Amino acid sequence: MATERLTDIGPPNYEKFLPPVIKDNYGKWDYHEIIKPGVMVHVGESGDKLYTVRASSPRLLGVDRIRDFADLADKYCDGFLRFTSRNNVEFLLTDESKIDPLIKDLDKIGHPVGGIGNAISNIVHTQGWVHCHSAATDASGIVKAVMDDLCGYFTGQEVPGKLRIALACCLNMCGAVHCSDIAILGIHRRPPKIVHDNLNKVCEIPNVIASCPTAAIRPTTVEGKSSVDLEEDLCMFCGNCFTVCPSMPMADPLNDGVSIWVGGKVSNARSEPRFSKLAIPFLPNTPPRWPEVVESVRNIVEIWVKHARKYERMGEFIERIGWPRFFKMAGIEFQKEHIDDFKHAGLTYKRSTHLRHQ
Amino acid sequence: MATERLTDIGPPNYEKFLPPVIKDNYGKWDYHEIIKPGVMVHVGESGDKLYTVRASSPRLLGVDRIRDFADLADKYCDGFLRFTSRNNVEFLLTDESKIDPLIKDLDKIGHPVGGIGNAISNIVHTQGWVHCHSAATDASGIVKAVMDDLCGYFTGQEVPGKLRIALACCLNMCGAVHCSDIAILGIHRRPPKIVHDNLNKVCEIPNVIASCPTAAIRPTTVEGKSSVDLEEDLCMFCGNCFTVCPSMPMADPLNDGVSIWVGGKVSNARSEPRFSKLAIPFLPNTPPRWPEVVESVRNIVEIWVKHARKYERMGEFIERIGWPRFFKMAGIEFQKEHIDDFKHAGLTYKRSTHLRHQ
Amino acid sequence: MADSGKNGTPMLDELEKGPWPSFVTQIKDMAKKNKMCEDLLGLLERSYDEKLGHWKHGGIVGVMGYGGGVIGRYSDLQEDFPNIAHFHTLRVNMPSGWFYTSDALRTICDIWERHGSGLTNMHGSTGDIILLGTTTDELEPTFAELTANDFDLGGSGSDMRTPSCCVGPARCEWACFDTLHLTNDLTQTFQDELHRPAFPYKFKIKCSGCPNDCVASVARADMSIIGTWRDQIRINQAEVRAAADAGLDIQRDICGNCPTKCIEWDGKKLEIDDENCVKCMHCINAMPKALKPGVDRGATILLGSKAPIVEGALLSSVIVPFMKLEPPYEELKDLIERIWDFWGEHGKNRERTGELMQRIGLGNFLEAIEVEPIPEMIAHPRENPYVFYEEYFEEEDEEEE
Amino acid sequence: MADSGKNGTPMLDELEKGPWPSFVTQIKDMAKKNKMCEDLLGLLERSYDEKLGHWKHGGIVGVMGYGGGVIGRYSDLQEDFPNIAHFHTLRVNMPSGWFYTSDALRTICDIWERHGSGLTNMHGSTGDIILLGTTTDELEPTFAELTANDFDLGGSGSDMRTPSCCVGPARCEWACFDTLHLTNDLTQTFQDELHRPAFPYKFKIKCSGCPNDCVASVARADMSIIGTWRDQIRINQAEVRAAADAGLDIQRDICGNCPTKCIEWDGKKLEIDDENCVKCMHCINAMPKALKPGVDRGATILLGSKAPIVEGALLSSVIVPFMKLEPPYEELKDLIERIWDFWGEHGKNRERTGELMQRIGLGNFLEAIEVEPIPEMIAHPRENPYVFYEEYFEEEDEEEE
Ligand code: SRM
Ligand code: SRM
Ligand code: SRM
Ligand code: SRM
Ligand code: SF4
Ligand code: SF4
Ligand code: SF4
Ligand code: SF4
Ligand code: SF4
Ligand code: SF4
Ligand code: SF4
Ligand code: SF4
Repeated sequence: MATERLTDIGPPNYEKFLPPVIKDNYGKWDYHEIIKPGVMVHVGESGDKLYTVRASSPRLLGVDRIRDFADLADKYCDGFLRFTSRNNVEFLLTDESKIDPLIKDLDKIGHPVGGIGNAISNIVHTQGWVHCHSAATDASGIVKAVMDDLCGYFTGQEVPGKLRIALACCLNMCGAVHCSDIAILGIHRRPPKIVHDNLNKVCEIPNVIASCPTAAIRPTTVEGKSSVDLEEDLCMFCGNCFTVCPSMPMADPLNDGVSIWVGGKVSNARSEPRFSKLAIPFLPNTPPRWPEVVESVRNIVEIWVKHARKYERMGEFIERIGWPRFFKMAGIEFQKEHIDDFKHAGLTYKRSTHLRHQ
Repeated sequence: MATERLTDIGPPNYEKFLPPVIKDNYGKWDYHEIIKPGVMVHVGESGDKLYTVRASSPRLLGVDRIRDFADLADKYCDGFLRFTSRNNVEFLLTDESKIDPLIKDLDKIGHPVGGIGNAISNIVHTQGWVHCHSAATDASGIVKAVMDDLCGYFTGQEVPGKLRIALACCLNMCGAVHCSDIAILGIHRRPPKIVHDNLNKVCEIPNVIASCPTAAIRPTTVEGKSSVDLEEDLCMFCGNCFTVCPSMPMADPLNDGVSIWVGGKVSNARSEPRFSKLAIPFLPNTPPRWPEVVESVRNIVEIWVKHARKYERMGEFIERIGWPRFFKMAGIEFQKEHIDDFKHAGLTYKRSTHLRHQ
Repeated sequence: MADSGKNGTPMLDELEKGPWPSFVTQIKDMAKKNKMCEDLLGLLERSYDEKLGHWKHGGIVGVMGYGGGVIGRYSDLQEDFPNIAHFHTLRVNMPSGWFYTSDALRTICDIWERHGSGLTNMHGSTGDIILLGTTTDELEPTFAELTANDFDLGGSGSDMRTPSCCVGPARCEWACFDTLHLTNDLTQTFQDELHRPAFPYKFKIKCSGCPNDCVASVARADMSIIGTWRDQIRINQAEVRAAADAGLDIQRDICGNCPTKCIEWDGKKLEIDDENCVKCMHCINAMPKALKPGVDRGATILLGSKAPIVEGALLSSVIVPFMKLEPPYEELKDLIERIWDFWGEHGKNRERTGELMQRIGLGNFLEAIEVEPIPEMIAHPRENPYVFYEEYFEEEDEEEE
Repeated sequence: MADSGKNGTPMLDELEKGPWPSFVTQIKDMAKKNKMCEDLLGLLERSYDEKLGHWKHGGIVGVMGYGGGVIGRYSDLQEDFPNIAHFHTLRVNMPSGWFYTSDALRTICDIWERHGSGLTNMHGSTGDIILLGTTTDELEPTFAELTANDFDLGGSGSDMRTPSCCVGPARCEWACFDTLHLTNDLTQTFQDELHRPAFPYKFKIKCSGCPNDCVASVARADMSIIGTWRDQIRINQAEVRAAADAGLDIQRDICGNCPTKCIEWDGKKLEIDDENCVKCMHCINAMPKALKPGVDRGATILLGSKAPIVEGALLSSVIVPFMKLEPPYEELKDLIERIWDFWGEHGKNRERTGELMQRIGLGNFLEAIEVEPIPEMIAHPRENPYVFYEEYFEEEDEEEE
């Protein structure tokens, strides 16, 4: 026990946690191969082999389940494991023969193995109703329902390339859904209901006014109390006012829901990184399993699986066939909402005669 | 002589001016071939042939020269001729044997023939000091100097594809230089010098203030007269205030000059239409022959002639090799001015790691 | 310096040298018999010397009953160059496609020699015949003679500008509609809108017969009418092989340049997947004898292009992906009038249609002109989540309010 | 309904079905021994039932001397679910690359079981270990035990957020710099900036070892550090042929997908024109045994990406095309500090660096951080003529003022 209070020590040095095979081959890996779904081997210039088994995770984990992982790590890989940037768990083995037993044990505790290579991996997501005040929908629940449905594409069913799904429960987009092959985004569709009687106590009125990008918020006085009022037509439900002021609640069971976005990517492979684009403006919140969302996502996934070329990401695929055909294939009705009307809208209009007429 | 005053009669019907061979083959042309520089033949499904001889023109023509054209038309093509969308003159012949004599006569009066097919054609341009109050440079003079220099590319020297040059003498861009392979644009670089003593007489002050996109103009009073003043740092010299108010003159011999733009196109051939982009932020006004402008244009043209692939327009060529290499090849120093800082600037930043490092 | 003109024009003289036809020579030739041109030379030499223009804003000048067609112009060196103290320009509506007979040209020349400087632009960049420079009192007589000879003025100011078109079916095998007929028809139909400015700002129409867009309509017209086709490109395989034999590298220069890579060439046969052809014209351009546009022809209607002043330059964007264009062009004219009505009512002063479209958003604009939104109108759907959902449920009700 | 939790959780139970591991099961397991989790289940069931969240804004809670690392959270159903009336989150800085030993994990588990809900996120989307939910008075003790065991908090609020990185050289043959070492070094170097919010807004750093960008840094980091190389791709022709023999269609799937079409394959030999290679990784990705990045390695530094609130989402853009990254990383750290200094002084409240860059313009921003503008920083030069030329000549002087 340290006597004086420790601060600013930073995270433990990662080197403490690297298995010997990694220390020996650090920066000297030669190549990797995918052995089977969820299992790959990295071969060092030395000839050493490192086997990675990638297991699914709900991300929200109780300490007991983490202890289960620790026990499996001890049993199969001298206690060495890691997590991925998409919240999967990776066991780092040197003994090939231990791969299958590990996979069995993981299945027993309900963590299918997969997600490597051309596959659908885990869904990057956020807090939702579990912990955030800002949520327009839940995060973990939709993720569970969607991944139950797509699990086969995680565990080995063939797909053309990588497909990354992300979910964010409000426009703050903590899930960084703005660049995903498929993005599930919680949205409000009703302007904030202003709580006049405490607004001037809990919020800085100038900040509230400044927070609104469309200048929909103006100062006013209600029953003697200074407050703000709202030009509802100018509100596009970004929720920024609520972020700075609790007295501007956005959440509304009747109108909150989910929108679906497609075609984003971040890798530089082949084409440059790009934003996701609006596919479905609104789907209702239907807990516990959001069937409309699950169905819509599967539909889009299957179009891609069926028609995309090898390596083609969702956005690359859609650009090749053209958006009109994508909307037709997906059976999505094109609406006014799909047409950009923000800052750079003009640049999204079709400014040529490059059109397919059949 | 009509007794009552004629109005709203519109232009003469074009049919009156079509030669018989066109009437006969109207809408039934089969194909065309370029016979030699400035000469092409259109063959009708009927087998009829129409020979076109395209002659250069300064666009600014005295009636006597127009009469010369008329006489040549009578002599060689039963009086039928037309002008092109780039202000060349086209003689419409049916007798192949008359082509060379016509070309000789055109040479005599100083109108070289060419500009058809993969060639540099006439420069679309504007009024300049000849007739406009808004000009930051002259139009006809620069055009003459540049075309004298590039004439060989009009009359037959090989080039990879079409190259369209346009000139506008101020940001109003009457020459529509915003989509040209090479654009020559007259620019002001000094804020308007406000003429306070008559401003409130000749201009509507609210309109003047409203005309400024950067809100650089504010109302004020000078020696008892209401007028406007200017936040000079906010001025980017668009000249819109001068357009609505003569008391905001922009023209300034020391600071006016020319900027060079590249890579625009309007055709849908291969790639979509696109805007020209800034290549050289400023060149001085050096009448009578603007050697710096002539030299810069030739330099860019020659890079394209030397390195572009067949059919490749300037913009397509530059995109293939990348802008960094273009600046290097052209020996143009990249400066702050090249970086967009208007509305959609962010979208012009390099938002990927797709970079050449050699 | 006041008399630089009188001391000759050393600077302008430099511009008589060189192979390209000289505008200076044109002015000089006319100056021999026309005092306006003599003064113009002097004034221009002065401008060259001082690097400064010498023209002032034009006041409201014009011909009786018209608001457009004349650009007023006054010099700021009235004493030195009295003959061009007034130097107004007339814009004369050209015949569609810029076709003339020698007689028609001579008629214009004679009129203009009598009434003005004798200088012209053939043509202005909107397409008009520009009669360059005369005095106020000559405007009416010039106009009278022009109309007597079947010519009329073009547009200027906040009106419909003189529509223009490519040579089209008159001399081009690729014209997908009759550019000349449509242009003439629209010009005649909208004479009032052309001559009497009543719009928020100018409105330009340009008609190109195919996607090569030889009048640059996508960049220079508020309404761009660009011919295209819906069916298959017609292929003459023998001519394709001939082109290949003649040395064309079809694989690299044609297939390689196809924007959607929908052409294939196996050395013997050219195959086009017309479903994915975006009608760019390249393959047709490169092999005019072998390939031709389909036969189900019409045009794409695009809206909104303009120069940068003041919100930034715009390119036109698709409003109608494909429209058949046959006389009397009712569908097109209805569309134009719906656009003008809405723009006339909601456009700000000096706001072009393209700017209006951007200000209120394409979606709202389409609603206003009663056109259904379809994905062909956009390059891609929105990337930002700032959607203005228009209705919401209230606790009370269960259906949309 | 107040007691929905107590009547079981019929809705949440639905989410225990199906092949994917269930977060509900995780909460339920913990609920057996932890009252917080029991109440969380109840509250969540209520949310599912009402389609409404039940959390309020968090006040300022945290550990002594730190401004970041804790997200305060209070329920709006305090009576019904008293055990989660306070339910604050601790963000614990993960080790670079998310590597652990079983013991390290158990240590965290033990600490968290004693002091909080026992629920976690492994990991949060910035990368931290998220300890999900405890009371205000447990914050200090938890922190004390964490630091005693070599762990510290991560970032929150207007500070440098916990930097993260891809697995890099630890397990990837393509890492062009040591992502783990750099990330750990930056985190240690900037502890004060991490724990004590003093910026206009959050600042995120993410390090990816190559252009595949496995931590999505170009989209999710104010500073994106992405590995790349300057020299030739290393080719093993035998392995290329092996890949072809194994059935890879190199012409279509590799050459055809190369963004600059700089690869050629004649069936025997693969040729890469490295001058035109833009290091996209595709060919290397597709043939890991045959192709490898060059040996002259470093990183591209990009700036400014963020989520849409409130000016619209941004992607990072190039500030330094290529930087060698060797300890002690002085060049990089100087750059970071110049950026922070300028942003700290000129950034508005809640303005990210990317937004600042856009507001004042990249050109001015570069001047401020003393970086020379080069064409590699832009996709293309400006298309509009609205250039703010900064000096002009006065009649008096002959040189720039
Ligand atoms: C483990 C992980 C890095 C980490 O430190 O955690 C990782 C590891 C690898 N990635 Fe990745 N990537 C990881 C997240 C990403 C991300 C980020 C994300 O998904 O949020 C991306 C960007 C995705 C995007 O563009 O939206 C990413 C884009 C790639 C790509 C490019 C794919 C493409 O065609 O666009 C490759 C190359 C490939 O797969 O051939 C790649 C290749 C690889 C390789 C093969 C690299 C190697 O030689 O080891 C690694 C394992 C194979 C595989 O397919 O997962 N990795 N990879 C991440 C695993 C996440 C997961 O659990 O699924
Ligand atoms: C005469 C004219 C139309 C008119 O009504 O006046 C015309 C006529 C023809 N154009 Fe054009 N174009 C004419 C202005 C244009 C313009 C507009 C402009 O330059 O402002 C364009 C758009 C340029 C641009 O994209 O910036 C234009 C883009 C084309 C193209 C596409 C070239 C490309 O690869 O982008 C073709 C196809 C080709 O050349 O193979 C074409 C092809 C043709 C053909 C071959 C069509 C035909 O079958 O007759 C015509 C004659 C050959 C030639 O090369 O000129 N024409 N053509 C115009 C002549 C202008 C001049 O005097 O040079
Ligand atoms: C004569 C002509 C240039 C030429 O030498 O050919 C011309 C000349 C003038 N234009 Fe233009 N424009 C001419 C075609 C254009 C074009 C090109 C086109 O029509 O294809 C454009 C760009 C396309 C467009 O419309 O955006 C053009 C964009 C402008 C603008 C900017 C309008 C805008 O919305 O951005 C102005 C400024 C204004 O309207 O106040 C302008 C204003 C002017 C004025 C009237 C100056 C003024 O501010 O009052 C010029 C009179 C010059 C003079 O003294 O004769 N002119 N103007 C062209 C008309 C001749 C004709 O009728 O055929
Ligand atoms: C916990 C986490 C989501 C998760 O479940 O993983 C999270 C949770 C919150 N984020 Fe976030 N953000 C989290 C990663 C992100 C990311 C993704 C990333 O970092 O890669 C983004 C998008 C990238 C970016 O930074 O732009 C993100 C963009 C935001 C924003 C919008 C910021 C912006 O400039 O657009 C807000 C709004 C704000 O800052 O007021 C925000 C605000 C919040 C707040 C603090 C809610 C608020 O307004 O106060 C959330 C607290 C939820 C809670 O009660 O626990 N969060 N947030 C992530 C942090 C965990 C960790 O430290 O590892
Ligand atoms: S996305 Fe919104 S609701 Fe979800 S965690 Fe982030 S801030 Fe909270
Ligand atoms: S939600 Fe956004 S747009 Fe609506 S009022 Fe609040 S800040 Fe303004
Ligand atoms: S471009 Fe400017 S200066 Fe030239 S004619 Fe048009 S308005 Fe006049
Ligand atoms: S030139 Fe343009 S920017 Fe400058 S003051 Fe006039 S209107 Fe404003
Ligand atoms: S636009 Fe098309 S139809 Fe018209 S002239 Fe040009 S190529 Fe021919
Ligand atoms: S017209 Fe263009 S898109 Fe169509 S096949 Fe030919 S080259 Fe391809
Ligand atoms: S970003 Fe590159 S180096 Fe890092 S893990 Fe992914 S592929 Fe490997
Ligand atoms: S890395 Fe990308 S750009 Fe470079 S050769 Fe390979 S595919 Fe082409």
